[in-house]
Amino acid sequence: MSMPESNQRLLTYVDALREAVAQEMRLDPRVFVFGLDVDDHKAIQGSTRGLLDEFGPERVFGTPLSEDAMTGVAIGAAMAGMRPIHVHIRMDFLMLAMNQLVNIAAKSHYMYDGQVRVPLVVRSMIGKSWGQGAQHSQGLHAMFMHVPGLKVVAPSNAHDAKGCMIAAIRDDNPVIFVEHRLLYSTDALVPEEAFEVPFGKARITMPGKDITIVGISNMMMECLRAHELLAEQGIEAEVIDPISLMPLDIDTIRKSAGRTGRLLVVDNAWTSCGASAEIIAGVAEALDGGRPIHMRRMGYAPTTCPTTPVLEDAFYPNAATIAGAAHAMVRPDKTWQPDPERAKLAYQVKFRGPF
Amino acid sequence: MSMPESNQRLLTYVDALREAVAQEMRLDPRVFVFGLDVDDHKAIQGSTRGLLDEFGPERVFGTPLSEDAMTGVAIGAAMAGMRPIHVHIRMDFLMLAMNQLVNIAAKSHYMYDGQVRVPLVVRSMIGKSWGQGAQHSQGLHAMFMHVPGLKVVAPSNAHDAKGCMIAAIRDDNPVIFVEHRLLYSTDALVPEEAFEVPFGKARITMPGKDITIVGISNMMMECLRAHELLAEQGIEAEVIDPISLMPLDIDTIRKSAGRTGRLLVVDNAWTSCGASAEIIAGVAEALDGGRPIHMRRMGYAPTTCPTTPVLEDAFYPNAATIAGAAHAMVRPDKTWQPDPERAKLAYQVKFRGPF
Amino acid sequence: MGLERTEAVVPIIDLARIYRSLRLIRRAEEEVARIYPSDKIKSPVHLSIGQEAIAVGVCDALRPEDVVSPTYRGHAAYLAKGGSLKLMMAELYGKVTGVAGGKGGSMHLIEMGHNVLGASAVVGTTIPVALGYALALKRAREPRVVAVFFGDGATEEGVFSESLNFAALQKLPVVFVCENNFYAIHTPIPKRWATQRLCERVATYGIPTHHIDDGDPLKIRDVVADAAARMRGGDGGPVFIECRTYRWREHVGPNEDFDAGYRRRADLEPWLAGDQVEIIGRRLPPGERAAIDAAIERELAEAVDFAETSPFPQREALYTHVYAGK
Amino acid sequence: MGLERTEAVVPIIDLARIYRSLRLIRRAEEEVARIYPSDKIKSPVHLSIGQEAIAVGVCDALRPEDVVSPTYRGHAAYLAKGGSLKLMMAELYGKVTGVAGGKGGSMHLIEMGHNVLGASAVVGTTIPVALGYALALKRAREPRVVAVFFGDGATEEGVFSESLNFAALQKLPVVFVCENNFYAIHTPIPKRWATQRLCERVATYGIPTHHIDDGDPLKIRDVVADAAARMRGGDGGPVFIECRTYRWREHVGPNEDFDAGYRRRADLEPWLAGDQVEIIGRRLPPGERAAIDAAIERELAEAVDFAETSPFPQREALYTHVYAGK
Ligand SMILES: Cc1ncc(C[n+]2csc(CCOP(=O)(O)OP(=O)(O)O)c2C)c(N)n1
Ligand SMILES: Cc1ncc(C[n+]2csc(CCOP(=O)(O)OP(=O)(O)O)c2C)c(N)n1
Ligand SMILES: [Mg+2]
Ligand SMILES: [Mg+2]
Repeated sequence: MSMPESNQRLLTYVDALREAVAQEMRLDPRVFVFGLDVDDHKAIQGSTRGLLDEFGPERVFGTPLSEDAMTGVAIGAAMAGMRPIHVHIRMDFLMLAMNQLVNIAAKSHYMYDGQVRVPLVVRSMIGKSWGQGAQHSQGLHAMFMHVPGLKVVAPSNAHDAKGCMIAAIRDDNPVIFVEHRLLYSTDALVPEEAFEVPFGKARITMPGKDITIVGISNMMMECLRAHELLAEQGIEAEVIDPISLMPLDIDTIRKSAGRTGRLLVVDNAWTSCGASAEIIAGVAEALDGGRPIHMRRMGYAPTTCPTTPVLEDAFYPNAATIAGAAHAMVRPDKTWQPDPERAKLAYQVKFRGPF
Repeated sequence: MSMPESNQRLLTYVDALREAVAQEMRLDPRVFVFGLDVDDHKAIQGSTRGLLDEFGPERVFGTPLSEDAMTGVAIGAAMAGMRPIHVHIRMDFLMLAMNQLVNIAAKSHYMYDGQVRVPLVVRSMIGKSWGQGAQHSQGLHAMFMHVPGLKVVAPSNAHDAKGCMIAAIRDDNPVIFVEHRLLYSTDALVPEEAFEVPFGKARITMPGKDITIVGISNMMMECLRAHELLAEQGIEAEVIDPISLMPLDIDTIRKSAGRTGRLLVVDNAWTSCGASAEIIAGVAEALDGGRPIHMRRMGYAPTTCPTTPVLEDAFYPNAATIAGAAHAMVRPDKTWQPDPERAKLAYQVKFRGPF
Repeated sequence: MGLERTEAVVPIIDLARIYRSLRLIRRAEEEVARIYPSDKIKSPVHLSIGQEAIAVGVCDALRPEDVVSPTYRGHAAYLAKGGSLKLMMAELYGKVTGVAGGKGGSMHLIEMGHNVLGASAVVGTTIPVALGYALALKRAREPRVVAVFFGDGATEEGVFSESLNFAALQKLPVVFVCENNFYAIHTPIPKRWATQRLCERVATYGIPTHHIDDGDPLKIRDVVADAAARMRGGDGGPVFIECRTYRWREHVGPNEDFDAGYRRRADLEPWLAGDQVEIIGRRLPPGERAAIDAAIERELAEAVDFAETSPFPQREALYTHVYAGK
Repeated sequence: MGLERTEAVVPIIDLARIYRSLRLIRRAEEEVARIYPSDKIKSPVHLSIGQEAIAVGVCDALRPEDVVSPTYRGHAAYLAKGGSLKLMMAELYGKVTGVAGGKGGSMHLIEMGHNVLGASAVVGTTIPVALGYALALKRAREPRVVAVFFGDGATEEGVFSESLNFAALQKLPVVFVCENNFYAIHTPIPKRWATQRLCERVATYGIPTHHIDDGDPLKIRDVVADAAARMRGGDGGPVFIECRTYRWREHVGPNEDFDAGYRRRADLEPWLAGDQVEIIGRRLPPGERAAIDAAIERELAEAVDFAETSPFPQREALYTHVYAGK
């Protein structure tokens, strides 16, 4: 944000992630990267490419299939002063690491009265489409937002991916880093030098006065497309990216919703006890009998993710359904659905910054 | 609820649990109970006492310390048509079973298109006080409420403990059964015969017109005591027990809050992405620009649970803090805190039904 | 299945049945690979090409009422146990006629009608589930066994060790089948295992172990038949078989990947030479073999046609089977 | 610590140091048990009475810069490694002067100043954490080792097997110390383990194993000293020691429980006869022993007084250390 324009280039999300890690590894010998397949030729969709060559096998190494123990190893190394980045190619696999993350990583600094710190980054990717199915597609960040001691970030673009990754590596706490696989190929203007996107600060990506739309992770893309569809209907949506989910900048969202009188939260996850529930509840509590705000959540359908594309399509919010829902909130009297052909075109719009 | 009064006796929560299981085991040879220490002389604080003698070691057996595999075993046995009850003496240990619960139990019926069912009851106890500390005190029900395919119940009294247990055993889905250890010794009027407390139906435990207070699990007790303290101040609180959290009877809560204009949700858990967030969000969405409702959550302090009693006291909501918060919502102009001596007395009040 | 083992001579009827199964799996997966670039198959596929003989050998020793638990690399076990090719193909296409109504795809095959338990995309997770199924069979005093398949990588997951201990402790009727193809995705065993003394380790649980190096389905069949006979309805307890094998294609997807650098084509050569489809096929009278081959091609064409012409599910299906009714 | 091992004769100075440690732990826990009914100790306590010699033997072979990772049954390892008795006692009382400020209690002891890693109330969880610490030491080329303690029950958790494989694969400087007291809570090993071939199993990972039956701290010390010497800064890799022992009191709490029915008092007799506190104590000149005993009583009285007179934390402490500042 404070970077001079001149140092910015278009960079993809995946390259931004890699650049962030490489820069920090150069700077800080305590940083290392490990996890299943981080060192193979596919390099976690390219996000760890080149790291093994540059930093060698002591700082970049694959592991056995042992998510539980490997998470413990990361925690122990962190307690000893290292700064591990533990990579998981699917967020679903974190379910094998819950005991270490919830019962040890989140609690150690407190339970041991500050005698240890757990500066750990857990990279986890949300899968989507092409038959990923029930066990390779889950965004489970809400579970981590539930437990004090953990931080959770879900950058939606290449700029924030780099800035959040650097901030996460430098943070002295365990950070669950949520990456959506469909974001990997998206690009944005990203500063060359190392910089941090601070946690706990949301961004108003698009200003607007009619409705506040919050988009989490990949849903940010869909919200921006919905913004465009709505604009054509004369509806000015204010689009907000929370970026970090724990800590959560509820204030920015609350103020915006206070201005627009309407709040639509769109998550890449289920809504029940989800990040979207947290945001709605946080705003509702703050209202305190003031002007009522019309609020709504969108997220995964309350079902299990199917593999077949016709059903999978209906499982996720998308630009058209978001725009439709927002429209219904702003103009409850009129029914409108975006023209499917037009909605498809919206998929070509990218938001590349400046941030 | 539909039971004749004559068949009711005072029974403790722990005895109600045991009676429910024993009755169903007599009725249905497919039901079995297993888990660490279910067959030792302490019998999970007495809740499995006598089962081994009556039903033998094939239907009541201890296991190695292998929560992950044992959960898989329970799931497999359920798929084969049995009805396992898997017992955990602390809910915290479910973190070792998350992969099986979230990725297999919740998803199998759907992912396999109805070819299998997973009629599984997972009993898990929330610990409190006496230095249980960070890893033996967590109420983590929100994590399970997040995932479609799981059901979650948290009965707050002996009557519902029995009725929910029987309903859970008869349910064809995985049910996470949340028990608070401090409830074990509380008693209530419980029918002798087998009966079900249906899931998805909240109970208005105390009618009132000034504020709606929802209490989850053990917090129901604190809310009833708060009700008493508030009554002395002339405030009539409507106290609601959701009983089942997934499915959740948001309608009953919403209607009550609509009447009272105020909603305080008190959970035995953290609030961020918690059951309390879900309830507030659910009500907020339903408002739809109608009369604004003043809403607030209470739960664990946003910190890790400490062992020392002075800090632990401040970690939990209690009758006095709940009454204080409710009072502030009803009469924002007046400051009031319950007299500590009086608040202590409120701890002697029990609600024993009828239900 | 009722046939007895003979040391030297294997009845033609056995060879024909085993060859048919091997060939069906090989051809079905080649067909999947052929169709794949058309993008009609909407599912990540983990092919067993080269590894078929293990599933075939195991399943040939089992009875219809016995149970198998496949992995996400599960076409072979599914088909070898009698799972329907049509329903599988439709499932890969995401069609409503698929064996899981299009909701499971290739990684989550199941067919309870043939006692094929559901596969999982999370490595190792099906192992304890298979044990639970076996526990239920044992409690019911049913003379049935469960064969659970998993890769070399799955043995690194803690749940594998927990499962070995529990199966041995409870003397469950379980055949553990480790398909050791030397790799977990692209990572070879020496980067993942401290030693290769897997069978020796399993034996310390009191579980009999067998190590089969060449993928000979007849050997595998004999070992499983003996173990199953010992287990049926009794208190025999589990058995463990490590079968070395080799994956000819990439980890996931239809292609070869010997140019990727993590292994060499030369490593494939001995396995090509020892291809069990060919070896068993050559033991059949040519006419009989040709008839089997021809029948398989017809079956395949039908299955593909069925998949192609079946409809996708209706949108309402999104919400069916989230919860089971009572 | 710099002393060399001798086969037959152990220098008095060694015996005195070891005795002091044994006796301190024994007496400290007896004192905890004595105070317990007063309800001043606000923490579940898992006493090591009868098991002290393992921690003492291991720690006597370690250097101050070496690391130990205790369990929730951790008073012995904590004290043997040099952890402060005063700070521990205050912690059990829930006082702000406690080693974890009253936030951890008996199950979560830690003292990083003496390289005592934090204990955990979730069985088995500290094992991989200790490995991670060892990995950091190894990467830094530091000639230090980590000794990780765990019970027989912990070996059933999958994470134990995962950890063995990883430690051996990475040749980590880890001493695995299994305190096998035959029970997990009230459940004896035959109900939990398929076989008792634990050392044999661990050896299949290429890890050298030792089995010590009598809890002799001198034997344990020698084994650990040899292993640590081999590891320091080099590529020696881990070692595994199974120490049989016996818990004299109930699983959690201050009392005996031989009337509970899950074990017999007769089982205790041989362990009473083989009490290492006595055995080592008898090898000291009586005057020296008495002096040590007297000093320990003074230390104990001071620690209890410190705990009693220390204040509880202020309410604000509830929110300190949830997150670490940068
Ligand atoms: C718990 C878990 N961790 C990681 C993965 C990613 N993954 C998919 S397949 C695979 C390799 C498994 O290897 P192996 O068990 O040998 O089976 P193979 O694919 O060789 O048949 C991995 C690591 C996963 N699906 N599940
Ligand atoms: C993961 C987990 N499961 C269960 C428990 C409950 N529990 C506490 S101590 C214990 C027994 C552990 O036995 P062992 O490892 O032999 O240690 P010991 O208590 O005998 O020293 C159990 C089952 C726990 N704390 N953590
Ligand atoms: Mg493999
Ligand atoms: Mg033990």
